[in-house]
Amino acid sequence: MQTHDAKRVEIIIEAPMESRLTGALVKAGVTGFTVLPVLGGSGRSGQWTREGQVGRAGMVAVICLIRPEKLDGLLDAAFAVVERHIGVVSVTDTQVLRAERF
Amino acid sequence: MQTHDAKRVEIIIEAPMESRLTGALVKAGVTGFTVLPVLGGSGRSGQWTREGQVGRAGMVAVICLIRPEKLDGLLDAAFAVVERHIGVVSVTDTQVLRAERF
Amino acid sequence: MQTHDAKRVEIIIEAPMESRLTGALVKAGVTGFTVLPVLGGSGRSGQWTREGQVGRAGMVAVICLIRPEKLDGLLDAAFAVVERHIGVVSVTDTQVLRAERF
Amino acid sequence: MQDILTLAGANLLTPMILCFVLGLAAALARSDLTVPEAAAKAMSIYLLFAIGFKGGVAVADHGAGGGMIAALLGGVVLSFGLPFVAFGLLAALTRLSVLDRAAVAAHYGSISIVTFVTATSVLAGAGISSEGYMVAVAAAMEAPAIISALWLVSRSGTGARVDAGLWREILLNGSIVLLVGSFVIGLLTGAEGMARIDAFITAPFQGVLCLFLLDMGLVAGRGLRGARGVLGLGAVTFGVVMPMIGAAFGLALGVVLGLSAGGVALMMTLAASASYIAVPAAMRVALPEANPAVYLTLSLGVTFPFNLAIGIPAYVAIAQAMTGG
Amino acid sequence: MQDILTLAGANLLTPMILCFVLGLAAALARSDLTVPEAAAKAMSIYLLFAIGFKGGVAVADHGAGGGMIAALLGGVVLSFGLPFVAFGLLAALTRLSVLDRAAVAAHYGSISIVTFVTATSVLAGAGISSEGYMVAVAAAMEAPAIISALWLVSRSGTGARVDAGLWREILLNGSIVLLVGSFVIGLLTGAEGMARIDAFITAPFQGVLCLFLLDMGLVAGRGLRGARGVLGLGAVTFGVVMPMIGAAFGLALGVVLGLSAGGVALMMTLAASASYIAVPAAMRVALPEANPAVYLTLSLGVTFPFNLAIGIPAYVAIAQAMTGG
Amino acid sequence: MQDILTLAGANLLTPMILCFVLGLAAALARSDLTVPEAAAKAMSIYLLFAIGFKGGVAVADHGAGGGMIAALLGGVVLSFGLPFVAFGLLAALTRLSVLDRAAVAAHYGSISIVTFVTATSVLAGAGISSEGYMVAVAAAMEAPAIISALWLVSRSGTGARVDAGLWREILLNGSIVLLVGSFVIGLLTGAEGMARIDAFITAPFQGVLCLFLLDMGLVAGRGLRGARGVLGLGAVTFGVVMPMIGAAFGLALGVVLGLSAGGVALMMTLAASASYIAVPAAMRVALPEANPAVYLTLSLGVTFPFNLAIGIPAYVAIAQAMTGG
Ligand SMILES: Nc1ncnc2c1ncn2[C@@H]1O[C@H](COP(=O)(O)O)[C@@H](O)[C@H]1O
Ligand SMILES: Nc1ncnc2c1ncn2[C@@H]1O[C@H](COP(=O)(O)O)[C@@H](O)[C@H]1O
Ligand SMILES: Nc1ncnc2c1ncn2[C@@H]1O[C@H](COP(=O)(O)O)[C@@H](O)[C@H]1O
Ligand code: NA
Ligand code: NA
Ligand code: NA
Repeated sequence: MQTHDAKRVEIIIEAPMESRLTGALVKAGVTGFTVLPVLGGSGRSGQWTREGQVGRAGMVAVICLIRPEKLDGLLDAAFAVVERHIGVVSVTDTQVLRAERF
Repeated sequence: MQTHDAKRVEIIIEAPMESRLTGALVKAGVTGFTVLPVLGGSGRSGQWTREGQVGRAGMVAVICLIRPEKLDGLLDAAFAVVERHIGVVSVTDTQVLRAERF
Repeated sequence: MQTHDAKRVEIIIEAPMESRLTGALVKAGVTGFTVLPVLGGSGRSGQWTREGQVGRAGMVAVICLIRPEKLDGLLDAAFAVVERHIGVVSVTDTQVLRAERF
Repeated sequence: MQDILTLAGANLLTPMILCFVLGLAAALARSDLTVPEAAAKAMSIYLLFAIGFKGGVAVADHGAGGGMIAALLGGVVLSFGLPFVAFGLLAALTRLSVLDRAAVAAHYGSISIVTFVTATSVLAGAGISSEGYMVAVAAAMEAPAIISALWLVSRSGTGARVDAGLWREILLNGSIVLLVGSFVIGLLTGAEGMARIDAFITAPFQGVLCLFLLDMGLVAGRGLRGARGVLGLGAVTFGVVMPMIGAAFGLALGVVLGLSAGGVALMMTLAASASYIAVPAAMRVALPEANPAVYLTLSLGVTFPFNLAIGIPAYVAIAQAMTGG
Repeated sequence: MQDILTLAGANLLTPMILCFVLGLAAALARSDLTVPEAAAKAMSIYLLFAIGFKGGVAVADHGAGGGMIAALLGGVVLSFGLPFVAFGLLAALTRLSVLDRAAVAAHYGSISIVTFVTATSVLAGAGISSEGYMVAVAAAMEAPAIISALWLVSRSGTGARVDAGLWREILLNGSIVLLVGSFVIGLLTGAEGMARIDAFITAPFQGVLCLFLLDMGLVAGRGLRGARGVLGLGAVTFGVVMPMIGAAFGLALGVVLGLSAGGVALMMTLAASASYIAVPAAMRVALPEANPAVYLTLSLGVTFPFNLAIGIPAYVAIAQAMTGG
Repeated sequence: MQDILTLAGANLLTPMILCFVLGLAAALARSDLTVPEAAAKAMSIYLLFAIGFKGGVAVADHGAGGGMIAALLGGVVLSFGLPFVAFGLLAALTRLSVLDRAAVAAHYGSISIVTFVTATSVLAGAGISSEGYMVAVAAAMEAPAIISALWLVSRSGTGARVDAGLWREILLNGSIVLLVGSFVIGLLTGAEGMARIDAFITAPFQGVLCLFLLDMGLVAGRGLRGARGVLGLGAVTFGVVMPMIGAAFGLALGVVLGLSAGGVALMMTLAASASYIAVPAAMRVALPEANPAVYLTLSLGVTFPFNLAIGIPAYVAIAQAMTGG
């Protein structure tokens, strides 16, 4: 099956920042992304879990599949949002089906 | 630690299609997969969120780790299901422990 | 944007083993990880779903981004925990922003 | 007319309607108020179980009186037939594609159980009784419209995707199984069963309905925000006119069947309401190319609030006038 | 005997049992009816809290009467002992490995709190009172069986994985903590505390139990579907015979302890029931090589419905006959 | 004094407080007892809705008596002002950075709705009535403190991140919208609306509050375990002294406004309580560099239990003494 080069960007970010991040992505022309829930985790700021939380506590994982040439725009947009915040950003080489969708 | 080449296929698909996709995978001999919940997302068909939804709304992410030689069979089976549907498929090179499990 | 080589380790493991796995990771000096919920899946031990379950049933996905040189320590620690258990471990090459965080 | 307006006014000021309005307003104002998915599903399970069980107990107490089979058949025929009306009306009013028209038609032939539940609680508030088996009629009316819609599509040459699995999913979908199942449980355990769980399914019912309608308002509001521009004037007109047409059919059927005032009002409500849970899922499988924004926005964003605020009180008043009840 | 059958018949037609049957049927028919995980967990928290609190209040009101310590000790001894019986019986009836037999034995020595809760609600329905501290006995019987099972495994040379963390997890597992905690809260706040939250924990109790059993039926049915062929005739026989043996031990203990009719019935129920929450999690950690499909299917798919439909009414009738209560 | 201690003793032995203690103990002992996120959110929606609705109905029944506007204004002024007191006190007692001090100050100027809810249920238990519009005052006091805190930060030259979106989020955050919305719904539907949903929002209220406080205890306990060493003696002292200072301001305001004994107690409670839902989310956006472990542990781990166990009964007793009520 025909596949095409793409990048998979995974951004783990605080839940209160989610709408700002996706807003910045849309502004940068990235309209395709998927948000996964996160149960808990650990980092330099300690360990946490979502269980029993009431507010917009915790983090979410935002996954974007994009064409390689759009990567820099995405990272710039994302970085402006996550810069001062906890969380991580990773970029992986991948292949996608149906390239016309990206 | 000894690792082995494998492919990580990630299929983000509408929840009502989940059982059809996993059924097709099983038929194609792919019996190992994991289904992750998805909170929301955005694509050509607009933005959505799972919050407050009652029906089988929304999407799920299905992750399959497989031996490279089985990739084509999997993609053919998956593509037959997702073809007319919204959602995305990506394939990433990866390494797995305990190759005998795949 | 400046990115740095890293490894993305994804461990899908039974929920009752989660705290043992993260404990082992912390002991091995891996303090950054994220735990994602898993809805269901299928493997050599059959198909399962989280729906309607009451106990600590089911599995979780633990994701660690680490510097390449720390990979072996992590895998040894993780393997000691998952060894006798069902579940899968995969390792993918990736790039991260803000390398100082890892 | 005066009566209808008074009833509508009274209806508008119930906590239920106001909760829906609150949810709608919060979503349109982009508040971050949300109801967790699991809580919304749990409330819908509670409402379906309670309404089904109560219906079963009512039949066990008063008997179905022979009218149940006829009402079931009538409801099924209505659900089969209404999509054709809707399909034609959409052709007249909108420029939607055949696929989109068929998908929308399936929703309007089927029913919205929450609209039904709200109508029962309006009836209860007004002290009007109704046939317990109307719950079974509601369940029977969920699926037939889907068949009509798929037939409309296949006739036009576009391929719908219907496999054996889909039929099972439609006929055994969660809300039908729960509604019918709890109806049967109510039927089998009768007043004795009711005595055991009355405090759970009766007293808190309207309160749970309030919070559920709050969530429906939130979901509808988010849908409307996201779907700006999806619906033209013609489609919106359809979303208001079609429930009236459906209600007229329901009225005729109810009167022919000789239902009580409450029963006629419920039959009108069923015919007037549009599915937003079972049918959308079936359409995603069978007609993936149809645009969900169109049918969801129409059903949940236009017709549901119309029925809630204006439709139900009108149906109740008309049913009373027509049956002398 | 006649009495038992009548009681069983009456029991079978309660909303609780029928909800379980509905869930089972829906899952076996592959309906997409599901209860969200969070809702199921919330209901189990509610049931544990309510049953624990009520038990504590009952002890606060009537006093433990000196029998509590003896009953706790008796229950612990039973939970330690029953796994040996189960282990032997499994060797006679099945070809399961030592590991699997030990894992199953741990489940049958431990208890199922939902079976216990259902029994209390059957007793309440029949107007039979019981010792409030039986809740504490239930909590005390959760863990000891695990120790016996691990000892059985270690004796056979296969290594079980038991670390300090596991003991803490077993002894402080959520259901024990909640049960004991709410029992103590009920004990401390007594009738006054009860007056404050009565409307929450008493009136809706049976209704919540219905929905919870619906979910249990769904989970059990999915398990049975997935485990076709896992259990042979011998294992299924075990799943029916073992609860009877357990109940006999429970009967003997209850009579020796001089419990009331209700107390004896609950002791029989505890001994007859098999864990499906706490012990499975412990087994996944300690005996990962044991096959969960075997112990979960036996416990939830065979013994739980047996106790629900046949066991509990029989235990109640026998307990009444033996105590003259 | 004797009275306060008696009241405190009685208060400590309510199911609510004991549930919080149970949760705290379970988390500190590292039990795996947890309440699902969705269940916790559903309970908070229920509590907010019920408390808001009841407040609205009370105003509809008895009228606001002209005092509502003054109380709202007074509450807003207090919420604006308290952060300055807190900021100064933190400077005196701790070595926290300006950012951390400002973030903590925002929490203490704002309010904790669960503390408020618990106070209303203590008042209800003691048969003391209060102004229904205090719910609206609570909503009005959520946000102003954030503005003061951000001003304190901007004055010190460190940049806070405040965009238009943040203001919308703060003013339209879920709990404010639900509280104000249900207050208005109660106001509009009055006694008639209450009659419809009374059984849902009144009878089970205290029971739900128990389970919610159990969850709060679990979350607080996990926070305390994770934050060992984060708070020095000075910070802990602040967490106990600041609510007393706040309560004193609340007392003065309540007396000046001429509130009833119950109203004064609630105003004291509001002023004494510290936010742990709305403000933390706002701080993560506006002041991401401030340490959440500091403000969450102080608010939820120190001040919340202090108010629950000691504060509220004291505020009630003092309010009664000062108003002669
Ligand atoms: N190395 C990592 N791998 C995966 N997730 C991480 C990593 N570091 C941090 N995270 C996630 O990001 C959150 C905040 O991290 P930190 O900023 O280091 O406190 C953590 O709680 C994790 O959920
Ligand atoms: N480029 C992308 N990266 C990640 N997820 C995507 C992407 N495009 C679409 N999706 C997901 O697939 C869903 C449907 O996409 P679409 O078919 O483009 O409307 C979206 O709501 C997202 O959850
Ligand atoms: N090849 C695979 N790809 C993705 N997930 C898998 C795979 N194999 C197993 N899993 C996950 O691990 C669980 C246990 O697998 P197993 O040990 O094969 O029964 C499954 O239920 C899946 O959630
Ligand atoms: Na209809
Ligand atoms: Na047992
Ligand atoms: Na305050």
